Amino acid sequence: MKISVITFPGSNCDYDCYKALRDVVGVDAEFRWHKDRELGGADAVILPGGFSYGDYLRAGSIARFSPIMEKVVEFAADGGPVLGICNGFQILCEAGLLPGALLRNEGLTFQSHDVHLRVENAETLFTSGYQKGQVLRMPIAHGEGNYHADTETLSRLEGDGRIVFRYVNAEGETTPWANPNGSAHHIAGILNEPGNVLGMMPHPERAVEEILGSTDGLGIFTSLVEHLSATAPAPS
Amino acid sequence: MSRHRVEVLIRPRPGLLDPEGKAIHHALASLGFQGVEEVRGGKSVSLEVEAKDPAEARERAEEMCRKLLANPVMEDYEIQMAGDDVPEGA
Amino acid sequence: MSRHRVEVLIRPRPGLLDPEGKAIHHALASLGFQGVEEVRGGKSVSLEVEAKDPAEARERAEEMCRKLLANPVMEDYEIQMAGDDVPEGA
Amino acid sequence: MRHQERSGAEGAGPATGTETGRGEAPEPRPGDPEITPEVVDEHGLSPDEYDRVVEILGRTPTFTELGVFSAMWSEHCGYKNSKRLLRLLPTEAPWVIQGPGENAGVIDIGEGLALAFKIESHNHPSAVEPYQGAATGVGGILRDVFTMGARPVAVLNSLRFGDLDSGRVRYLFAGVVKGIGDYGNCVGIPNIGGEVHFDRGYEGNPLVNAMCLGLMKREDLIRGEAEGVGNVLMAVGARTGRDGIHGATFASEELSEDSEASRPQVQVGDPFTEKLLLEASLELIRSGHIVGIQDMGAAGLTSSASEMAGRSGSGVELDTARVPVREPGMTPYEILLSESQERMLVVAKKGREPQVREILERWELEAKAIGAVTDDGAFRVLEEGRVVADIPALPLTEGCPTYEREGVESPEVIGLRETDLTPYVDKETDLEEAFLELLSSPNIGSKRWIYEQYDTTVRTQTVVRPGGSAGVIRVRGTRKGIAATTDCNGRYTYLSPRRGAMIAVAEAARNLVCVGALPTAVTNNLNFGNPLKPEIYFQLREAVLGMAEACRLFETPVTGGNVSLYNETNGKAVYPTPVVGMVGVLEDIHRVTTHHFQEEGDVIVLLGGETHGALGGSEWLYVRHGQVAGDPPEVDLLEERRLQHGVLALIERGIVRSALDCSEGGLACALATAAVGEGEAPLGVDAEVEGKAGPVGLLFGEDQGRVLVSCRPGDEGELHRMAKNHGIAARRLGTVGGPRGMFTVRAGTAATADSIRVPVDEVAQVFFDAIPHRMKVVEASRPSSAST
Ligand SMILES: Nc1ncnc2c1ncn2[C@@H]1O[C@H](COP(=O)(O)OP(=O)(O)O)[C@@H](O)[C@H]1O
Ligand SMILES: [Mg+2]
Repeated sequence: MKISVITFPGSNCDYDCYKALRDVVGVDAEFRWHKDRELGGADAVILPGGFSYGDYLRAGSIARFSPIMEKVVEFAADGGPVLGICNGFQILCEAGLLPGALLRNEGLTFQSHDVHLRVENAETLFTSGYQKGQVLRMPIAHGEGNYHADTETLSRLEGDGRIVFRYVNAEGETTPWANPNGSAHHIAGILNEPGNVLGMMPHPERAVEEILGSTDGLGIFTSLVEHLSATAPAPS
Repeated sequence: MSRHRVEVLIRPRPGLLDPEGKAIHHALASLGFQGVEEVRGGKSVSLEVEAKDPAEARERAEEMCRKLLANPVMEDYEIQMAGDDVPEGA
Repeated sequence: MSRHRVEVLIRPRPGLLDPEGKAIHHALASLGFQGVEEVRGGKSVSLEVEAKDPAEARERAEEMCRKLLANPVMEDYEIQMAGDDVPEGA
Repeated sequence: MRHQERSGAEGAGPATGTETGRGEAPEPRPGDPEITPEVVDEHGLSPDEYDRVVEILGRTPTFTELGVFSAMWSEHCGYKNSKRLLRLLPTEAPWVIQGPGENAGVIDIGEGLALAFKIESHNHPSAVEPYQGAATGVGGILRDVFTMGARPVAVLNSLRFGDLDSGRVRYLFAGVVKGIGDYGNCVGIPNIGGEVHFDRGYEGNPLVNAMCLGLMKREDLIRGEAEGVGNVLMAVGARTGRDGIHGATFASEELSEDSEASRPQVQVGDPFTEKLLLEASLELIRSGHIVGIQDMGAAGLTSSASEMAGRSGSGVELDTARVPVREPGMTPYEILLSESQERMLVVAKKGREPQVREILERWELEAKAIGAVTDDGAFRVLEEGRVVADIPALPLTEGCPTYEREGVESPEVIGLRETDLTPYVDKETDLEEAFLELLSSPNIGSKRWIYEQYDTTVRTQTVVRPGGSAGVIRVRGTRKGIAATTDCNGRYTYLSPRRGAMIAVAEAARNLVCVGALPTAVTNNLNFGNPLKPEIYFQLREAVLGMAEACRLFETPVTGGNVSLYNETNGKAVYPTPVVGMVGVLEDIHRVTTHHFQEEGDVIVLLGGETHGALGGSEWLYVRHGQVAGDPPEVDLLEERRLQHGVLALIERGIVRSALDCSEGGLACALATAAVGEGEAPLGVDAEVEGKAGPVGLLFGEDQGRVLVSCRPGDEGELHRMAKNHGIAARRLGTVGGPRGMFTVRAGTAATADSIRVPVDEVAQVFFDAIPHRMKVVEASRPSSAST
């Protein structure tokens, strides 16, 4: 089993994802350069956080045209699991793999601090290790994380259970103060229709060791790995 | 072929929250500018486009907007070329 | 008194580094748009200004630019009003 | 940019003669202005300095050469007025691998690893354009660190502004914070701390100092040297534009007939390019294809090329026509002095240019050969093959005349220091009101508004984020941690520069031990006014003496730093502000301690010196009476050292559950800070402060040498016993209360008259709202006095 972490020019959480996968989860991971045209037989793909192309124009707008993205789109179409974190989420939206867009934070300032998330759907391949309603704590660090989509899209997301994480307070309530960026419906992470592409603004890879203050992000990676082990073809 | 200067204005779609516009509005008011309304913040990109005539340059710029410069989920764009009239209610 | 729509374009001063323009230029080129030059990224602000006539509205907008909207050490601005001709080499 | 010359070359005997390799004096370049006394003056060179230039060259300089000398002999590069003083600082210790003189200092942290670190100012650019000024400041300090071969792992920043009730100050403050944040966030370097002070003493002149820490394997250390005849000079990274040419030394319209518009002085940062440059540079250094690398920082190509030549004793020759430029028509003068950002000068091994280019291309960057290393000791510049400058490198880089000036203390300051504070103390009638006002001062209240704009967790190594005593990161692959802090109280240094500087060092060290780190080394940033004024030179000399004494005593050698003089507006200087950036090592990261109280029922203890009620230069005096006066707190360095060792020992033993340096705002504010923590679960406090001072002094006095700790009730005996063994006093103040409890502090005896009693939720609210409530007005009022 192998997970590819894509490095775009300006990615800066690629290494953190890689270390979380290899050192903490204990799964094989490798970097893929944005100019690569192959995913190298990866079983899952992570688009990490950072500032691809400096976030110039719009976050993710230039990275989505990177050569490797063609492969990522194909991979996703074939049902391969793709996880986009922060800038990775923005790229997924720009690439049309997820609906909607991420606008500038409502308060106009970069937001870097821990947030609480409520697991809204624990039946996805990324969240099977959590309980529905469980409250997680992990950092955010972004300037453009204000999720926006038209009303119709939002109600479809709601209806299909594709809102995977919502910003809440420590008690699990969606109070206005708990929403750090103005996201519609307190959205922190969403799933595509088939359920194999997840985009989220918070950083689970920064919450995988006690010494970092939280291990609540670990579940996303272990859920994914469990899913991959369960679906892996028997070794021939 | 000749070069044509194109100015692309990119604005948040109407109805979309525009915190930047709000902040500018607020700052103008606190500087004493009264009677200012409908403040919207946006982006602009200016470029020179090689094309056989202005019409073709505009068409190419349109395509750039559709492909890259604007995100239709959140933005509208307007293309201006030298000699255009600035429209009334863009 | 009536309301006048004003569009303000704010651009980095010529000669200043414009990393956004550079990134857009680069992206356009790699999308296959050839023959595009002088790509500059900028801001735009649109507003409606109360004034007795267009001339006064423009004057007020000028003042807003000087005081708030543009930073003179870094940026140039251009004011557009309905009916203006877009200038040749702004 | 550096503190020390390499090897006593300063005042390098008689200037070397004219005979350099080519032996041909450069012809004046057509179009260049003639060298007149006015032109010399505009370049900031005194008649004597100019004579020295002529002596070194054996002829009149060309315009290009004059520009080169003027930049290299500016205060910024040449350290004219500070060099002799800086020599007083201790710079050596067994763990120092690289002291002053390089892009950054480097210390050994064991297990084959080394830590590079440095602080640098961007005060003037930030006053003109806060966002870009601060952003490019961060860019520069990152480059200083990664050009040593180290990967930047953390940044800090030390900021000073006027009072926040001015719109212009809010504009500067907001812009600076955003600039620092946007740049560091984009490159992906976590911020782990810093400091900010607001005081009218910085009204016209904000100070923006940025510090960076980088980690490397010892063997990856590389220095900025141009060695090996025939090796190739390559310009790497961004193209050269006309940015910052004015910034080098002077503002002159004679430079060319271009309009102002075509000669922008503001440097614009591109953190995206920086990130690519960082990765490419580290790869280059490890590749073995290069022998030297240096940032083109202040004075750009001129200083990087000539310093690399100067350090190695060889020479360099380069052709400006080969330098990739952003705009057509740039003159050699402009190319040499441009301060465009995100550029490096690399010395590639002969024949390895293609490999170098290949590495850079992978990171989508340019690398262009622009010259070569020679053996004739000259810094020679050509323009399309024609010599435009030919200067002996060593006298250029090290021969800058240095001065020792007269220093006299200002009578005004003496008067302020000797002010009797009793009348002010007597006027204080409402301690609770005073307490809440202090907490809501942006100098005391939470700095969260700032560091929430900084990515603090990227790189997944941050163990203590900003908000505590010092920032801490873990060192992957070891049990170790690194802690860092910046400190300086400008009011203290204003009232008593020597003592103030000692306090800055002592406080930095205290902050480090509070997280469990052993203070190890120092970088510093000397922010002062015009040194030609005797009262300013006095401050500078005294501050350096104080810093030297304290650093020597704490065994924290100074490995580098930065000097920023002429921080004045309309003849008024900023407070003398010798910022101390200190790093420390934690042997066991799992022993790390934070500043906030942990649990109800824990015992609160004050370690260290007695509370005499030192109110000179205190925040209380400023907030309640608008005064900066009195004698700053006394500092006993030996006691400090004993205290620090004691605190470290207690932390290593795992007895202490929280530790916080007790400084601005006194004990009352320290108790409040420890009680509210990060605001998620504020705990009540029930404490009593005793001592000889009156209630104001007991609660708000800023006596040095005190650390506020807490421990489990069962550990109290052991704590007292260990403290005694270490020869430090330990006084029980009280106990930690419950969540949402009452914050009660009594001054003196149990008499309730002199007490503060506020629900801790209210304490938290006031504390965290200190900056936000002042920044609510969205300010962007344009600076009318942009040029300072
Ligand atoms: N400009 C800043 N950037 C980042 N962190 C800051 C800044 N200013 C203050 N802080 C953080 O806020 C906390 C309190 O700062 P300060 O009051 O100076 O503490 P101390 O008195 O212990 O030095 C520290 O953790 C510090 O790192
Ligand atoms: Mg401090």
